[in-house]
Amino acid sequence: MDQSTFAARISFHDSIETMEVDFSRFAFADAAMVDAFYDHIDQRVAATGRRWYFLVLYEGCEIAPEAWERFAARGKHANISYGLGTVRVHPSERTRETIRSRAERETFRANIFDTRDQAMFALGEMRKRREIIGAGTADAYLRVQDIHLNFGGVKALTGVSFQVNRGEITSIIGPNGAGKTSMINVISGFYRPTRGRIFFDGADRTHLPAHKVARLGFARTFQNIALFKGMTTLDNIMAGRRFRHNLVTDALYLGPARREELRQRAEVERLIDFLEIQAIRKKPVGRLPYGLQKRVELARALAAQPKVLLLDEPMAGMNVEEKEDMARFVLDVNDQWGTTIVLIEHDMGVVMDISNHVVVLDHGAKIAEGTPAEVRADPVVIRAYLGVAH
Amino acid sequence: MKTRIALALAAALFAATALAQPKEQFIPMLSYRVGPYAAGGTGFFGGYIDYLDLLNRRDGGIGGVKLTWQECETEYKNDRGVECYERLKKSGPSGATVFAPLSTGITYSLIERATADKIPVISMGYGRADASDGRVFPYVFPLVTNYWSQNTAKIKFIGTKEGGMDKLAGKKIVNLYHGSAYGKETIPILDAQARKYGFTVTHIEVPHPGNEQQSQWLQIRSIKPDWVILRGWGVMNPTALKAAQKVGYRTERIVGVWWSGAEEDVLPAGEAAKGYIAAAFHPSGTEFPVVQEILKHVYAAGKRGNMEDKGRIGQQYFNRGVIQGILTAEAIRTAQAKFGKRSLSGEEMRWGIENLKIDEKRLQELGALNLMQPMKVSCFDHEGGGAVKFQQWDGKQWKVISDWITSDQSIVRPEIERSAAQYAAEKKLALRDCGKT
Amino acid sequence: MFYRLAGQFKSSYAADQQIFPIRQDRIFVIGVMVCAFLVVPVVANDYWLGAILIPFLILGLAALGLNILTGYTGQLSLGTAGFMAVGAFAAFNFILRVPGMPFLLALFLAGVTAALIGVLFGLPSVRIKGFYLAVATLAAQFFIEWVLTKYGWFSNYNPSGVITAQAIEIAGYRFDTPVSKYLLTLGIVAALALAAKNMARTQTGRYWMAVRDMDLAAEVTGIDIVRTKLVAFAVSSFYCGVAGALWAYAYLGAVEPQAFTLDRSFQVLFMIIIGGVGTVLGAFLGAAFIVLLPIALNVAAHALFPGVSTDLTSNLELVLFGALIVFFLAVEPHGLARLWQIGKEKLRLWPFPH
Amino acid sequence: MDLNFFLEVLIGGLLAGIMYSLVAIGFVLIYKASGVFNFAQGAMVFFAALTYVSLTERGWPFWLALAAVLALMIVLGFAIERVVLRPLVNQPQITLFMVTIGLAYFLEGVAQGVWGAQVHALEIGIQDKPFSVAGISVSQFDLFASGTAALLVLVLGVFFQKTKTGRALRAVADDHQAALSVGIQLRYVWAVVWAAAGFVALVAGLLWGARTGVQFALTFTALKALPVLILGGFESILGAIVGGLIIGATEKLAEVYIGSSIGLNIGTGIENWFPYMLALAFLLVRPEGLFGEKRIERI
Repeated sequence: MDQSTFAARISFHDSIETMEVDFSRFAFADAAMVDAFYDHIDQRVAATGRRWYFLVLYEGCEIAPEAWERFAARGKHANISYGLGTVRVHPSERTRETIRSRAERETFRANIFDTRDQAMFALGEMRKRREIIGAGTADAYLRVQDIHLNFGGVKALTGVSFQVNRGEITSIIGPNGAGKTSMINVISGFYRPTRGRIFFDGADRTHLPAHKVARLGFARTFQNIALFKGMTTLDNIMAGRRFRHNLVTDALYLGPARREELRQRAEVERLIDFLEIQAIRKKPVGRLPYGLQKRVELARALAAQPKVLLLDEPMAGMNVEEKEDMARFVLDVNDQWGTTIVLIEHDMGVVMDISNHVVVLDHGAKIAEGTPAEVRADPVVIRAYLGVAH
Repeated sequence: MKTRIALALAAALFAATALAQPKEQFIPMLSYRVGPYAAGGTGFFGGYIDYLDLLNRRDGGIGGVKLTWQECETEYKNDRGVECYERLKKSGPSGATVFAPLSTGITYSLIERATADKIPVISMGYGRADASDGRVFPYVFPLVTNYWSQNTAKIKFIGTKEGGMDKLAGKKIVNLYHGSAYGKETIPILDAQARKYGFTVTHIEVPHPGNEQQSQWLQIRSIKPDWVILRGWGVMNPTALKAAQKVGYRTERIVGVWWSGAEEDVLPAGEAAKGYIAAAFHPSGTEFPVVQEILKHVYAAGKRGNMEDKGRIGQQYFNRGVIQGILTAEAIRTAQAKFGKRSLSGEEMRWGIENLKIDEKRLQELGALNLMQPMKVSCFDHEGGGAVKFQQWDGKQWKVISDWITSDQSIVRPEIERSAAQYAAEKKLALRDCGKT
Repeated sequence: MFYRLAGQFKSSYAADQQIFPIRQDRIFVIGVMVCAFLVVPVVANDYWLGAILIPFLILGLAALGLNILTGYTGQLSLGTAGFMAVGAFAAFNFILRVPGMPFLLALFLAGVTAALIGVLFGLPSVRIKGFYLAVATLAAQFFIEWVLTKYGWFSNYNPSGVITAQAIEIAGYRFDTPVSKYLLTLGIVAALALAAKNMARTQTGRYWMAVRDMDLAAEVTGIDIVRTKLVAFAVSSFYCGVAGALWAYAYLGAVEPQAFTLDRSFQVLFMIIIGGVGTVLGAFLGAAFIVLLPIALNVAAHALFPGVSTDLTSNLELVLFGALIVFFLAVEPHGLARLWQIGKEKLRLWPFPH
Repeated sequence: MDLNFFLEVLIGGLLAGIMYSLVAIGFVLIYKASGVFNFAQGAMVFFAALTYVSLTERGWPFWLALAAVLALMIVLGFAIERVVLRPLVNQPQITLFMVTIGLAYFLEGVAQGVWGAQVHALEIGIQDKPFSVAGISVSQFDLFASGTAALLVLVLGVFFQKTKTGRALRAVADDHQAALSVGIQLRYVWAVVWAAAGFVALVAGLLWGARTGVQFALTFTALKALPVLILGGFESILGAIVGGLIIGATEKLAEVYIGSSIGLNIGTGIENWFPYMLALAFLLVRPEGLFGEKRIERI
């Protein structure tokens, strides 16, 4: 096996930032061969001095059992070092399983497709999304890794891992008691996981207290509305904004404090316009109807200009019209500000309509994830939802 | 009814510039009849008012001037006391005559106000001990005996019990005091005497309100003192006696102050109080002619006095109130002799108190011989008496067991002058020259 | 008729963010201030000034302090009187021990001292909530009382442990008449009330209320709950400390630690519950109610029951006081400030409520 | 350190703690069933004891007076439910708390207005005299009080376990909504629980009254119960007992040993705040109290 064999199997498509690696009908007989191939790849990429999307063709590829570990390690290294995202075409059944289980463990997306065309299309989508949210990598923006959460003896979450890409709408679904809200609580720092880690933008933030998580750029709404009931709509949203203020200038309300308050007020008014809640500005939120309260809560969360917005059943208890409004707001937020959204929702219709990615939990464990279409078709998910014993 | 309340409110709340009624002398009563100290308040003000009532009914007032009074409930609280003071100070044709709030705290709060308003305050057996120095406190009169005088008399009493003051050396005394400003007040005087006579004194605090004294009495038992001085207040007193019984300490060796020496302080302790000794500047009992007169003129033939419970007439607080009445009335008489038989102003009353002189003969006339001690107040000395009797509880009533025991002014007076001088310095006051008045 | 919002349009956020956005409210407040500063001193006699208005203002200030903690931030405290005591004794010692200490500075430092102590005793609020916290603040109440009684230094070794307030002197002027003391108190209280109102309507106050209404949501909104609570403890104790110092200097003249017992804490708590939790106005309405009611009862009792013994009338006063509190809370649990607000809303619609 | 003395302090403290528990139990009963922190418990103790002692002084026999006061406390319980609690359903806890302070003023005024301000001795036939066990003297009154407390807890236990009303009480304490849905009359239960607290107040009043005399200061017993409550939790009778024992023992030991060891004069009077500090320190470690249930915060 010489370098030219390898070179022939690698091609760069500059226009779509993609490196195509063709493993099809290639046989890795041992670890040394894996190393040789990947050394070559590393070398080639290093010469380009940039990151690439990977399009990997697996059809008929054979990997000797003793080479597996090596193959996995090198692949991972490549991804981390210069990958923007990977799509995989037609691996064998065994490879497919291996990739899936690893993806599950290490929270990356398997992105397995049956034809090269499908893979190319998905790649296009990935690139488009990245363009929307600007620079950066399509690597996990938020990564939840092997989260366990116990209350006394009760296991609320067991080893859940998934990742959320920047600029995407990710939904967490599952039957009642599946651990969805617990998951959101863990992400927002309100519960500390018993085990596991959470990475955000590449940094480990598992142990930050909730208010610091919020300051990193997380905001959320609650399943049972958690507004500040004694305050007006305006004050609720203002409280959601983070700006410098101090006691003494606030008490005097002169100069800087006054200017800052007015500036913030103007910002908040824009949100109020966006969510169409002008009429209830000065009303105490405790007396508002449910649907409006949900909207105010969204406004308060948005006021912080979050990077990641966590929505816990934003449409629960709403009628169809209200749901449509809310879905529109969620999409608008995602569109206009590129905000990454993690969403818990019961209404499958809504979930399928607006999500890029869906994670399914049941009994505290992840049972499936993928695109809405994939999840919908997954027999495990169907079973969980229909409650058939397995 | 409504209009009546409204009128009363208006009258009380707005300046009470009463119509000129020349033959009346108004005496404000800052009483307290609810709360933890109500037992003392009802007794004291009962006796005070009943004595004034006696003078009105029997003599038609003093020198033809009728005595009038109005009560104002202070609940033994400083701020309520100040409000009552302000409300009543201008009542009556010539304003309030004299205040006697029966509360150290209220007394403190009134000192400056009363001085500015030129109305005397009598704090008989409470209040600021250093106000005995009349040069610094012209309007304040801690008449009869102050805390410090009493305390020296108590050590003298203990000395006689031990067989002479020289026998005190090496003795152990525990000062069990209420955890308040009042309770702490005698600590320096006791320490001074301990140095002088060579006994040791241990101060043990009982936190307010003092309804649990387990640990204090266990400590006392382990110290094994020869005497325990009980400087208690309210519920602390019976609890102390009960606790003494519990650890087996003899009540004959406990000497209380006069705030620990009323019937209310021993009755609740029942059997446990038997043999307990307390200081008093007057005895209990109804045998004194003045008390008999009250019963005859105020209560007899279905008439109603101030006391709800007639059984309490002649008890400590009632008799103390009577003495307060006598002092007030005698001061009015003294002032009337100088200024004429008319409504006196506070300033004139002050002169009356400062020149008050009650000798044995006068006590006989008043029917108060043995009830109170002879007194002579002066500009220099606003205490005027200073002697104490000791009485012992026999399970049913107090029995006087000593004659008047005078205080040790060689210890007390310098302390009073030092303390008063410090007050004068803090307030930048000039000392009054007593030669001139 | 006169209380109409019609025709009042806000053309800027600045206008809308004013302290009293409604014109009539502005006029009313200005009217009250003019009346308090100019008319009252002329009209009222010494009794009203010295025995009613001054304690009313001071207790109103203390109630405002407690309202910041309990009403705005939702932290129940029974240690108010303790913090007042700290203020009183601190002011006394600052003036006594620092030569030439100006009165207002001493007052400010007294507040700061109380604030520090308040933060110290507020620390448990990080973990303890509700009634557990309330009872825990009793530790502050009793501990402070004990320390001030136990250590003679605080009262300059006065044998009775009583501090006698020095004369109030500002820029050579001596505040020794009821009128001057009233005006001084009024000025300080008005300034602090304004500051409280400002804090309450800016981000500081929003954080307080957020912690009160839903502390968990506040935390995930990015509010540092611990800091917010401690700030509330500090500001609240500052107000109580200043109130305590004024209590000694402008009202009683001489105080002992026992002037600041648990009863006083309850009294102030009553003021905010009856006046209205979480409003500046409520603190003062409540103070007026609690200060005036017993006095009015006392005066009325003598007129109502002329033949009845004073023993009984005094107890009747207490019974009535208790009963009125129960009655009042049952009828309007949200306090006088709510009644005031309802009254205003009615007035706004009057005479055509629909 | 003298071991005998130490043991006497310890035992005395434990027994004193029982006296605190007696008052605390009254708080617990009401808080458990209706969520009201009843500050009038001290006033109820005073009211019950003063009424009892005034009746006996007027010649009523012991049992009759006891029965009459008990009946009065039951009437009071029902009256409070009807007049005070019912209009205030669903109000914030703090409002209810203040209402009970108003109630305390009311009861204090009524008690002293009707029976007068005089203090009374109360003899219940047990002298507060010591007897010696292995060189340690123990008060027979304290033992009697502890026995009574045990009996009281037993009676309450039987009442809660065996009677229909008692079971209803427990159901309400566990879950108001659920209790309502199975048809338990919440109001009736509240009235009963206030009456039961009245009964506890009577027992506490008699024991405290025998020691300190029956007087206004009985209302202060409530203050002694507060640290016990923080330590033991507001909702557990067992907690009130154990809390009382711990508070009683540690405050006495602290008063005797800590004061002197930190260089203060002995007898420093730290008893008033020490229990609160102790309870506070404890709460910092375990915010739900000794026997309170740990709450998982949900949102």
